Amino acid sequence: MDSRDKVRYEEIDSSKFKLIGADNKSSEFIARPVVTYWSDAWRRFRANKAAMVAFVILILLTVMVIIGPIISGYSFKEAVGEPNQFPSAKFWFGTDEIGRDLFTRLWKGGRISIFIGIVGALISTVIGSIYGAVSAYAGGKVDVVMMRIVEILSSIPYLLLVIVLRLVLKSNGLGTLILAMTITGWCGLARLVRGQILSLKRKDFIMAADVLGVSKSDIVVRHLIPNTINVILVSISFDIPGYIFGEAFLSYLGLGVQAPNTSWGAMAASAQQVFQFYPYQLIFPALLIGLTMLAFTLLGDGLRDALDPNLRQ
Amino acid sequence: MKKEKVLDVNNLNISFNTYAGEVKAVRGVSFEVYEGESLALVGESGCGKTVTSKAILQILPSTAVVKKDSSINYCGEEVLTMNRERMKQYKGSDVAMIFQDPMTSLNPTMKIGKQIMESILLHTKMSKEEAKQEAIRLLKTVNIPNAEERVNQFPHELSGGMRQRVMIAIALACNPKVILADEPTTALDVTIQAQILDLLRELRDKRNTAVVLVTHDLGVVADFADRIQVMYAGEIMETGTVEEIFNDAHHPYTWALLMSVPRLDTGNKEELYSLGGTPPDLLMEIKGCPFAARCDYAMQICTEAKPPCSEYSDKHKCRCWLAHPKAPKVERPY
Amino acid sequence: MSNEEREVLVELQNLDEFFKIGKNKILKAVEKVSFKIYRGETFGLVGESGCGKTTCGRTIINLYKATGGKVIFEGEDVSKIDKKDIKSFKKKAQMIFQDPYSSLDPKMTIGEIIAEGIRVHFSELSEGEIQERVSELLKTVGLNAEHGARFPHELSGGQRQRIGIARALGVEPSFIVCDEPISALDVSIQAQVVNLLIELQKSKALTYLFISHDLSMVKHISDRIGVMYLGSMVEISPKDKLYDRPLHPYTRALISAIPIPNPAVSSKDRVKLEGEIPSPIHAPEGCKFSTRCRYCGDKCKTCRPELKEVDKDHFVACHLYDEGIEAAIRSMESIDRQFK
Amino acid sequence: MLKFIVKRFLYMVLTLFIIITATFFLMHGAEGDPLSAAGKTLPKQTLENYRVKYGLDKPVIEQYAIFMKNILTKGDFGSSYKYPGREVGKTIAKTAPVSGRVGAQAMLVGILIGIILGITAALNRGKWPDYVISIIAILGITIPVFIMGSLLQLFFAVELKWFPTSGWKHMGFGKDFKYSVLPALAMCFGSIATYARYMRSNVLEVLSEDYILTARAKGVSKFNIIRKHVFRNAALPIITIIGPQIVGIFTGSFIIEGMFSIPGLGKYFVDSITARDYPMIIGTTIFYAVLFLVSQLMVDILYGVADPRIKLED
Amino acid sequence: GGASKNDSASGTVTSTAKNSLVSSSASAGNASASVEGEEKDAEQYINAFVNADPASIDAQKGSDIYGNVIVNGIYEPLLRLSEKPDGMTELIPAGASEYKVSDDKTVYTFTIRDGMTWEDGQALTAKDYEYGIKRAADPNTAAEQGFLLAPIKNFSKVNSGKAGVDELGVKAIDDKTLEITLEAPTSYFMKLLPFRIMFPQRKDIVEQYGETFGAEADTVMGCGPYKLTEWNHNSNLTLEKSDTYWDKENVMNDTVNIRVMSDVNTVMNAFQTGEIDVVSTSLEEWREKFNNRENTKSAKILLPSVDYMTINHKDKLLSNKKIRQALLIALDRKGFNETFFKGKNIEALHWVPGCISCGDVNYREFAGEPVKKVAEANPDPKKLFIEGMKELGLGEDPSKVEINFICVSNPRLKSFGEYIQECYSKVLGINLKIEQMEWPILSGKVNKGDYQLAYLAWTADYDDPSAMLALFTSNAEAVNTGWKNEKYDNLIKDASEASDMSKAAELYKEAEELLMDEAVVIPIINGESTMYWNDYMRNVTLNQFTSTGYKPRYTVGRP
Ligand SMILES: Nc1ncnc2c1ncn2[C@@H]1O[C@H](COP(=O)(O)OP(=O)(O)OP(=O)(O)O)[C@@H](O)[C@H]1O
Ligand SMILES: Nc1ncnc2c1ncn2[C@@H]1O[C@H](COP(=O)(O)OP(=O)(O)OP(=O)(O)O)[C@@H](O)[C@H]1O
Ligand SMILES: [Mg+2]
Ligand SMILES: [Mg+2]
Repeated sequence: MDSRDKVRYEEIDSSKFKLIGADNKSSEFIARPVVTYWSDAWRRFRANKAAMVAFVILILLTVMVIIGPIISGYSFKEAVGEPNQFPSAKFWFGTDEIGRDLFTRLWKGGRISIFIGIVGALISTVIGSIYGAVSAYAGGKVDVVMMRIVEILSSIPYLLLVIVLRLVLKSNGLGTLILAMTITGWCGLARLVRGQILSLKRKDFIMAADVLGVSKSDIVVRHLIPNTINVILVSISFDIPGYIFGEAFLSYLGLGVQAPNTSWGAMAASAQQVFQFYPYQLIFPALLIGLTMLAFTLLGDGLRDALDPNLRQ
Repeated sequence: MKKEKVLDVNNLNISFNTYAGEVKAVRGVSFEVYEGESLALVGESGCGKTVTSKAILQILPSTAVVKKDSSINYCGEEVLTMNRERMKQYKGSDVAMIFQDPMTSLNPTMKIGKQIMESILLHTKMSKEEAKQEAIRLLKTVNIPNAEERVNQFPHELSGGMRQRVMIAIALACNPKVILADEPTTALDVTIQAQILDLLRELRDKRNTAVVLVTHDLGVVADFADRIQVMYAGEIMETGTVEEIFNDAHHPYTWALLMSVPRLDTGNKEELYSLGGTPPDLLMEIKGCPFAARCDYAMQICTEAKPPCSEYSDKHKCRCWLAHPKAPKVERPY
Repeated sequence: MSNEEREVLVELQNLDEFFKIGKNKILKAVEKVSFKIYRGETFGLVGESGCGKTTCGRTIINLYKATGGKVIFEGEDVSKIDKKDIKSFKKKAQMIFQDPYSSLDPKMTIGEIIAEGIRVHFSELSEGEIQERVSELLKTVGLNAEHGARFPHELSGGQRQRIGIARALGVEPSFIVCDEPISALDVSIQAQVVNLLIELQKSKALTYLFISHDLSMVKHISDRIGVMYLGSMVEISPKDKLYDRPLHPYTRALISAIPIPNPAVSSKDRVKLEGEIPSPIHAPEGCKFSTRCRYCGDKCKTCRPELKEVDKDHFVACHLYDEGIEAAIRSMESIDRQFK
Repeated sequence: MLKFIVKRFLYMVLTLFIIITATFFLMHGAEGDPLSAAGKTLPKQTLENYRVKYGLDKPVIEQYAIFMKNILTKGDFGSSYKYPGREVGKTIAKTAPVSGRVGAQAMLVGILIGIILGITAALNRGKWPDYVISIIAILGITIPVFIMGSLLQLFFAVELKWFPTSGWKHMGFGKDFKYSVLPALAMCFGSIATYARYMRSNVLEVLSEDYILTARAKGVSKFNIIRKHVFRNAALPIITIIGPQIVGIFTGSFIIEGMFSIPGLGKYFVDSITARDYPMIIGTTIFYAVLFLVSQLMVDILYGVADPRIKLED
Repeated sequence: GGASKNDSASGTVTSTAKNSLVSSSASAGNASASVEGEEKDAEQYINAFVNADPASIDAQKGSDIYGNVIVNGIYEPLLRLSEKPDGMTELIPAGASEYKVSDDKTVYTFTIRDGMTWEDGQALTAKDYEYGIKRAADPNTAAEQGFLLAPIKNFSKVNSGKAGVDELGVKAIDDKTLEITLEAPTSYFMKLLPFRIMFPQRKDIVEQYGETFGAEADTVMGCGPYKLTEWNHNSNLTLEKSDTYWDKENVMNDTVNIRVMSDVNTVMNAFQTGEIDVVSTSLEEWREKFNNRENTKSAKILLPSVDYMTINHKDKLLSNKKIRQALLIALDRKGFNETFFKGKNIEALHWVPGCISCGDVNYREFAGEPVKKVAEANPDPKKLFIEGMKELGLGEDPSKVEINFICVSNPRLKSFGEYIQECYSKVLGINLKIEQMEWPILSGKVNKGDYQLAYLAWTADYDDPSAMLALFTSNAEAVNTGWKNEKYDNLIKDASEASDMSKAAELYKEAEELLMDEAVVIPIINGESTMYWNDYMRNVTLNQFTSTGYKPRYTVGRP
């Protein structure tokens, strides 16, 4: 206490020294809107620069696959120039092996690729995480049976499975394609999630939820899966390019997009053999696949940061 | 015998950045700790005791901000500006902490023996085998039966109290000069609590270790502490020797605390004294005394200006407007 | 009201709970424990740390499957409750966990954690009503609504513990296992919470199993108290009898070790326990306390004592009382004298 | 533990049986047969002769019975149709170690670099190393192995002449080690990306745990915190991924082995199916399945090792 | 090689091991010829490659082109086909020192060369040849290429198991004399002699190894210029000069290192680093690159293969001749060539590829361009198509027509398909639906007749028009078009039995014109590639029907 303080200390008006007692009401919390988890996460997500960049990339990609095939003015299915032309003012991204405009085809192909990437990743994520979680959480015989099923699905040659699948479904449409892609695609995530949950399920807060009477399915959905969101997000960011390339692989079985339609995976695949000569034919689709993955990776990281309470600031 | 000052905390201000704003968890806390002394930190739950201890050890989470003019001084060295090498030694071997939450503070995938040895190997020149023996010895000193077998168990296989004792063993491992014990005995039964307190007392007396004890158990405080510091809402309200606080407290919050203690002689389930209201929102700037809103003796000045510090003895200080000459005289309610 | 007339809510019959440790080692956390809890009472459970209180509580609530014996809740064996009745059992029986942090889902806000149980059992409530209940509950445990938006790691230890309490109360159960519910709270909040518990008990006829190390608080809140040692029940008694005249040597040590919040009272003349603390893995063959008991006789080392009613409603498991209370006290006093 | 393993072993036998049976019927159900796959359209008589010789004229059920009998009584998986005279068992025994060699090399590099990158990224979350590593991971995924291989060949073999473009000498030890460098490199990029991303994510999670505070309070250095405390707690997903990767080691990569003329097993996996080479399909599937099942068992055991809270349930 | 799936002639994969003939313009052929007085390198080895692992080096059973080059090295056929300085081929004596043909041209008698032995020193006799040929015809062997022996007496009875193998018209009169009797005179029979199914075989060895015979380097026994000393499947093979070979003085090198390289980029990279000596490619981009490469020689090679669309004549729409013709002529082959080969390949306005000879004449030069004739007769393909539609009662709107086109999954073939799709849509206004599938499925569909148009390729097995034209006779059944024509059958039969090659050529020409006029199939493009080799190589044979293999190659000044 320095002397200056002392002066004021002495000077205080004595009227202020009257007992007024506890004022419990004013101590009550002054209502501030209770921020919910999700709005808070959304706020933090927006504050994350990288995630916003990702968001912008995604929006740009979406816009471009919608309007891209129109703005160049070329048809995506007709040869409009010499084959294998390097990018130029006339053909911004060059032309392909039969002289079609790559720019137009890329955006046209992007529609199916982005769709397949996202839908495939979504389906296998939902199935995989729930399957893995249920298996781990139920434990015992259920786990044994469920994991044996995963093992069987993962061990049967995939190619064979798809060949027969196609034969049985008698279709090479989009539905068959997505089914073929996801039929075993979820197994990996199921095993990952199961691994995480095996250790999670012994934690007290799961027991606490159980004691509360929260149903098993709610425990899985509301406690176990959110706590494995980390691996799930990473897995999604791998799944998306995985499915985009996977579609091209399935065209080997006649399951991919049908000519003259195309996809990024198919374009990358057909450019592979000549990439030494026409690198741009490979680079552009690969770049767009990479960009999509980048967007989802950053988005995943951003989401992860946003959903991770420990990082909230 | 003049005791050395080992810790000197000055105007410590710590905030957490949260979405809603700045949670000012610790507001201008100053105190010192002398070697061989036991200082008890008591106070409202959530008043910043743990945060203060963590700040001393420099292990605050990344969302925490230590304000600029804060200072933490260890034996004349400024902790806030220590370099990396010195810091490594400072943690664990100079100052150690017993954490409040023993379950989450132990690595679930490491055998408890290893966790104790880690600290020993880090700060002494012992071999692995010696360290293991030392770990067993430490477990025995904290009264864990079957120490030889327990060293090979994982935290989840121990009961709450055992985990807490493991935490204590870890903190004791390197004979630190200062032990920050954050509620070290809450999960222990009284007999073991007594033994642990004896152990700490012994360290204090024989090795001159300073013990900062955070606890809610005033019985333990009375039994163990030399000095008490009463905190409320991130500020220190009153400090003094045990006798001074128990017998001659001046702050209404201290009074409230002492009154709420259940006694063996209280009647059957009769209502215990308890404070009304809730502590202030730490997000807010608190103008006057933080306790004003819940204080039965609040005056208008209390909500307007921070009370000055009045000294009753060289150790006994209190921040309360009731000490003002113009204030009415009030009787202690018990 | 004599015990015979009161309704038994929970009954433990020779309950065993063993854990497998490493290879072929068995840790007997709870061994042959039997007691009854009557509706509307508070049964205090005290004992050494690690003696199996938590395990006992968790088995009652059916978190652990009993290795042996039975837990009967409202006349039904809890491990055999029908699937469809499980939910109603869980509404009736709740638990406040000992470890406040690890029992809170780190990815959920406090508000959601508390709301979860309400949502399960009061599905008729609207979202707004639930939120209202949540903030009410927060207030009753001395927090404010703002804390509802926080995450567990953003709270102090005591605040976390209060979340656990609020969560259990939210379900409006009729029986709560309180596993050290107030250990991390400051005395003022402790008082607030305990007052709340008592008030609830009075108004809603709640039943508690109150596990705590704070013997003063146990005394304050309980009607009857059980003392455990190394997995076994050593003494059960109405609280006044227990504090006035503890019978078991361990209980005597325990009571005398209660720290008194008065610096003038010296801690020097307490009964100090010495000797080897046995482990629940290799418990002594005879009386489990024999290794640390200053009154230990030959019989104690070989033969495990049974819980016997030696006084009205006062049970103890100790060979000293084989010949009645008076004889036992006399012999103890003579041994005590030797020690001084 | 032993009981657990024995039990799992029994499950394995059952699972394997289902896998074999399913594969058998799937492959017979698939369009095309070994003859239509023969690389050319053949005269009817030739096809007929072929069919009789390999017993393909019999009903599928009968073929299945014969096949199972041969496996169970003689341990005989038969010989390849596409490569007449190559016994399936011997072929796998000969080629798997070669694949194993390259794969192990790739996996070691992949795990090591991946984990280091992942940890680095986590420690620098939101700073440039994090982004750089993300980009590396993305490149690792979006550049097809085939292109990666070609680029490595162009750069290290054609331009710098440090390594041969392709080829394989014995097991590639000693001075022949150089043959395994490029394929292993080309192969490891994908796993680097995978490990790095999973590691990053889990390390971040673990770093916020309370026991890290305890370690910090002990004065444990950052490096040792990572090594002793973070690593094991973050290891679960890595263990999960490593399981199938170990299988991948022995089963090889179709693309890489083709590109680098490596006499590994990878080629047979895809080849046998496109050629409808029935005995080889079954053989490789069994091999794969056994490895996979064993690896899953190992993963389950390792879970318990990495995290003692996970108990083996039997 | 026989007909084959996508990769044999589509131009994506090429190899030295493929049948090829020097085009008339190939003066470069001489560049690799030996020059007198040059100093040979002391160490003589050849670095070669094959595109895929040989399925088997069992001469009779195996059938792939990758194995051909190996078996040619380790066995000694009765006659070998060698390359003349002008690039044409000639038959030279090998296992047989001389041979006689009976007057009715149905009995061939060979005299086995003296002093020939197997690797293990056992004498090589006429019996071994007899055993080898009979083995190929034996249905138990299930030899894929056994059908090439069809001209031999009783072959079809034997091959279908209706007669014992002994009844086949092949007989060793004694150790030195082999007699082969034909069903009827066959003008191209001699050209089959260097082919692997006619190689000699050791009965004891074949029986000793049973199923595994020819599967590994040590489960074969050769009698040729080289011994197979190493075979790492899918990686490499090593041939070493045999010192028991009768003509070992003329084996110019000691070792042939053969790598298995399935990836084009790897092959090209390996060529650039000098790891392999010779490559060939049909991709213009690689050609441009290598044309500027130092110390590299090159020669253009016509491949005896053609890419074509087979038509299912059982299909309602395609059973109409006008529709088929419209499809045949509506295809812009020039544009196709320009787009995919920078105009450097040969548009197939014919069925028989340009490098096939008939007797001493180049058949193609003689026979002209039959597709052009069809085109000239019908100047407007769209009109023709609509006419066809009307005949079928399908209305007049081609845009309502959708034709299914199947091809093997391969990005390049897909591009081909897309080009054709666009072409038909432009010229005819019809929709082509492209469906890609695995080869086994595709070939199954073609066999079953469950298709409309299928993209295939065919490579001639031997150097005669019949290797291409006999495909469509009623009993060939190799490509299931469902088309049968008695006149055509007779033309082919007469041609193969004709004693005069010029007469045969006439008949073949007539047959081919019939084939094209009926638009039985739609030929698209001929195989063609350029071979590059490092200039230290000598005696690189460019003609792929040759069976001299690596024998004459050597190096001068290999770095
Ligand atoms: N990471 C954080 N983010 C935001 N606020 C925090 C954080 N950690 C602690 N707080 C707040 O800081 C205040 C002080 O917390 P601290 O843990 O020091 O309390 P304490 O005195 O130890 O209480 P207790 O006795 O209950 O353990 C509390 O109000 C708490 O809510
Ligand atoms: N999951 C488990 N696995 C193995 N042993 C366990 C497990 N849980 C508890 N134990 C052991 O059981 C015994 C009793 O533990 P419990 O947690 O019930 O004690 P407690 O009476 O609650 O002690 P505290 O007061 O310290 O919390 C201890 O020895 C403990 O080590
Ligand atoms: Mg605290
Ligand atoms: Mg407990």
